[in-house]
Amino acid sequence: MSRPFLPGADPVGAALRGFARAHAGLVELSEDPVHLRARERDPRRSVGLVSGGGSGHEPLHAGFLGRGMLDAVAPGQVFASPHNRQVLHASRAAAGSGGVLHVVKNYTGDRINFGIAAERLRHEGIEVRRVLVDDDLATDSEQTATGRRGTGATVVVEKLLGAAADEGRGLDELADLGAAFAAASRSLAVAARAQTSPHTGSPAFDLGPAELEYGVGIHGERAAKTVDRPPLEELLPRMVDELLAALPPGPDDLLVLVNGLGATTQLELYAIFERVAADLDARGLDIRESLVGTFVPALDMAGFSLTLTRLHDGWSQWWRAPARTPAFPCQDQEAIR
Amino acid sequence: MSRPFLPGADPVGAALRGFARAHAGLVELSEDPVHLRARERDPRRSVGLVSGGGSGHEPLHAGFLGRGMLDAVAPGQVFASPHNRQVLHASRAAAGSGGVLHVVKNYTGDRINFGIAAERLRHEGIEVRRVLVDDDLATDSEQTATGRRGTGATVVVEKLLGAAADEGRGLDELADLGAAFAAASRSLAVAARAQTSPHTGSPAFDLGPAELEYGVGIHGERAAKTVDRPPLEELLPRMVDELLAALPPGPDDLLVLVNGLGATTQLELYAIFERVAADLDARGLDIRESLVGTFVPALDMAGFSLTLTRLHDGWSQWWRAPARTPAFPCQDQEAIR
Amino acid sequence: MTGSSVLRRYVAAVAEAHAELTRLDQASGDGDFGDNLRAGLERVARELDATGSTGHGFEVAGRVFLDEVGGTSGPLFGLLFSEIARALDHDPATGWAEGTAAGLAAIRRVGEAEPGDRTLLDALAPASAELARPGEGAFRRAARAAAAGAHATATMRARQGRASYVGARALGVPDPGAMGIALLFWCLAAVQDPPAPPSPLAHPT
Amino acid sequence: MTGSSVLRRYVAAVAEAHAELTRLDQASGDGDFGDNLRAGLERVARELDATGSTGHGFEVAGRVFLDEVGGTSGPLFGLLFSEIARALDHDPATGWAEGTAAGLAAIRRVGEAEPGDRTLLDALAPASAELARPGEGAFRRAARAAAAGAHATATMRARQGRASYVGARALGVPDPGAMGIALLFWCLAAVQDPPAPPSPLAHPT
Ligand SMILES: Nc1ncnc2c1ncn2[C@@H]1O[C@H](COP(=O)(O)OP(=O)(O)O)[C@@H](O)[C@H]1O
Ligand SMILES: Nc1ncnc2c1ncn2[C@@H]1O[C@H](COP(=O)(O)OP(=O)(O)O)[C@@H](O)[C@H]1O
Ligand SMILES: [Mg+2]
Ligand SMILES: [Mg+2]
Ligand SMILES: [Mg+2]
Ligand SMILES: [Mg+2]
Repeated sequence: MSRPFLPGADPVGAALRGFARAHAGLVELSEDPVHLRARERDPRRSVGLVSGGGSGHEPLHAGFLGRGMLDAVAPGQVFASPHNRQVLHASRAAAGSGGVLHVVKNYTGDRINFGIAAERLRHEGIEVRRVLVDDDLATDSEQTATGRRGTGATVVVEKLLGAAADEGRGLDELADLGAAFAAASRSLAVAARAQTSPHTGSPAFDLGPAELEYGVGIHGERAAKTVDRPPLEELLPRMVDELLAALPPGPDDLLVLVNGLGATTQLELYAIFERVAADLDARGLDIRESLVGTFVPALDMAGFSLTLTRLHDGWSQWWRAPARTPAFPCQDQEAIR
Repeated sequence: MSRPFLPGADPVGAALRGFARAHAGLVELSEDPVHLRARERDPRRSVGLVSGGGSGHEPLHAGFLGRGMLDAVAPGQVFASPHNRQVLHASRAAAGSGGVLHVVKNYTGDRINFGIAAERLRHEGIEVRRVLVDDDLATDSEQTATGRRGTGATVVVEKLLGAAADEGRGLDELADLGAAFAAASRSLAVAARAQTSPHTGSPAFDLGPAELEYGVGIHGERAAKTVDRPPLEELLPRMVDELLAALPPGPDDLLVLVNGLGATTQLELYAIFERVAADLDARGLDIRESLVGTFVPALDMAGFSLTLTRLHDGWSQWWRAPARTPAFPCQDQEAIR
Repeated sequence: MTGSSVLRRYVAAVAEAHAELTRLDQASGDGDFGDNLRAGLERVARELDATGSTGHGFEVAGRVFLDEVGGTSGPLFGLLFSEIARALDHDPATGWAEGTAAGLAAIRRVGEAEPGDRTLLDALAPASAELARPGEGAFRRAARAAAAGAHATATMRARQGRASYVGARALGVPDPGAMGIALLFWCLAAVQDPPAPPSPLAHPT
Repeated sequence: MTGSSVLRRYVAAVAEAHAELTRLDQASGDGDFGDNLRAGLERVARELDATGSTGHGFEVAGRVFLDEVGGTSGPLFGLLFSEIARALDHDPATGWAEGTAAGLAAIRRVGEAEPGDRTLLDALAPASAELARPGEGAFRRAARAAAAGAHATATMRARQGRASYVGARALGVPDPGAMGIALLFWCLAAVQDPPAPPSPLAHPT
């Protein structure tokens, strides 16, 4: 990696050291193998929550370490799965009396490395279960058995699980809840410019000013479709249509996440939210919760993802439960006890 | 404006409506003239804090509305000063028994519009004073009388002032404190890619992959100097050298702000922080506080600014005082009372 | 009332001078000064017509320029008009002198420029000084002083506002804002102390 | 001990097969399988030499492959080695059968692939089945079954792993991971039940 403002040697390591120093009150970094731990957890929590995955999606996951969300994370290199040993150590550090729950975005490498760590943990007598996040609609109908990618909904799952774990729930119950959170969520993403290639300093793929990648993921790959860029007034209802059609039936109460992919301004993200919200109002749906910002980017891609989660009974309250982390916004939450 | 993801008509208005809806628990939007108000303030606060300026720098300023920071803001169009009428209405809404304090970034348009509003407010019997933020080193020695631009330090000034105002301090004292906060702060910014032009969809100015704009502001203009891009290991000490040379003498306790200009990833910002922190350590300076993230961008410019503030007695405690706003991080703060 | 006549006269004078004011702002700025001033005054005239106002009208002018007129100059003129309105209301006899002085002070506070910086202050400050000086023909003296001040800006280098970026390029051409102010005091003299003195545009001092 | 001999034999066999394994992964993947497996085994050999271990050595192999070896296959082999180690420690007589079965189960849980998906499971599953079947010559049967399974992958289309992106392109060439597994059971048979059966690489079934 030689992005303009990353050191050539060990860029992820440098960033993690900087992160740990800036948030020393909240997190702790171990370097061999690389993983981070929250310094504090709710005393009622008996199951440790562990996540991780490739870097380049910050603040995911390390930004969500802390009371009310994750207990430990294992960050890989940019766009590359963490090693199972990182997950193993993160999980050992996080495991509570009730074991450890892995929150895994659906990518083969992540699944395998978390899976191997789980095998090793079980041999050590630590109970492990896994929640697979697979919200990306654009990969719904692939030929291979890999299934939908995990993208923006990961924040939602991590937040809701954190609050549920703080109620002292057990491993199996949390694993089932996590699966339900993921199942009730779908995302769709578009991009107007690729992330800057570390090698050329130019966008990693070309896209004309009137074109749009429709259905991108978070690893900077092209989408399945390149379309003529429709005006926002057409694009957003189309995305909402597809998301609503894909969501399993459930309550009409929604959580809306408008997530920037890296280089998208807050002006854009909030304007998108305003349009989407008006559209959902017109459809008679109820936006109970929302989150707007850059939470799961693909380096500095210019684009956004839209995530809808159907909120079942009690989920809203978990969404609003306090979290004290480097990156999850605290604004609309009750005070930390 | 026709950025890919902004509506063509009234983009700032759409974004503000989206912002107000997403943060309805914290802020309230008025449309004629456009301004936003915090819903809550510390009962001890007697002086209303008002800021504002051109849009395109989000989360500044509206993201810092709320208990512990600003009481009202007046956002202009992209990179354009708000109208004095917006400032007037924002100030009327914010004024407490002790009057209203304007936090103004040093640009002629902002100064004039806040100044006119101040004249009108005084005629209405509302006491007004102004804090001018002028931290940008790159504009230190201009021929004109315009002085240094206001950039990243604005967040610092707004945060510290908010906490001081919550102690019930009076207008003059706060104005003097604000001036001291600004005087103890210097910033310097560089960019590797201009913000995307709304007209062409390409960078607003050209910059080769081996070039760097040295000393940019936050309005997407070119810097005075274009330099061969030095490696980070050279760039950062040079910036730190210049900042330290420019800072008025004072305590060796520093607040370090690494601020993204829009398209710079968190990986980069934290790696920069790590290097700068190590450099300051080596110089025997003490990093007491830090903030890393995208707080005062120039749309989606790829670059960052570095701000150093000398922390005088008691300032650290104001920095750490709770704030409950859409965008100021809550992580390392005590709980909101 | 005299005030309204001054304003009416000013509306007409600016309409006539629009092209010249535009030309001046093109030389040193972005060329919108003529538009800003004319549009603002037309709006004031419409409001005065609509309300059938019989007063001096400067209150309306102040509000319109403060609230609705763009450019750096719009609200600065609004400050001046507001102060004139306040002073005329307070005491019509001393209103012009006091209002101009108060307007000058407000514009200096707000614009943070000094006379000599090539701004409208270079017309307003001498006009205010003449109005404050006791003796006959204060309005004619003020008009002449404003016109002279405006023309003197042609030799000044801007330190404030948009023209400061142009540097020496604007030398030789007077500042548009100063010329707009000179026109106002020319109208004042023409109404209060006819016959009209020579137009500031016509007469390079 | 027999275990260590099996491992030693495996180190040598993989060193010899390195080019062929690389070629297979080039056809269906990114070409690093030969490197991953050889480097891992060499590291195991070095650790065994350094500690002068007299045990079967699979515990070391498990740890090295789980902790240090890259690629998808590295830690999957690590799981298998660890299970074999545990089972041999528990009961050397049934260790290979039980360890292989437990390794197979772990790899299936972790890799979430099925036999038939063109992975190393297509060699490991039949080997495990033969080891579990009572009767003479289990090691030789297992070696043959693994080799046959590995070769059968040449006709399979990958559903998991990197090869799934290649689609039909890899048809005609066996899966490198499966071939690596077949080599392991060939070494086992060669050590436990000599003479060595025909090499899986030499003998396309
Ligand atoms: N700081 C200032 N103080 C007083 N007058 C000023 C100042 N800056 C600019 N002006 C006046 O404003 C005039 C330009 O007005 P206008 O064209 O409406 O503004 P803009 O530069 O925003 O387009 C100048 O000719 C000058 O007289
Ligand atoms: N899900 C899986 N389950 C079992 N084995 C797998 C799986 N995915 C890949 N493999 C095996 O891994 C081998 C490739 O290993 P290697 O080259 O180290 O991995 P990579 O594809 O990461 O470079 C394949 O030939 C296949 O046998
Ligand atoms: Mg102009
Ligand atoms: Mg203008
Ligand atoms: Mg490979
Ligand atoms: Mg590989």
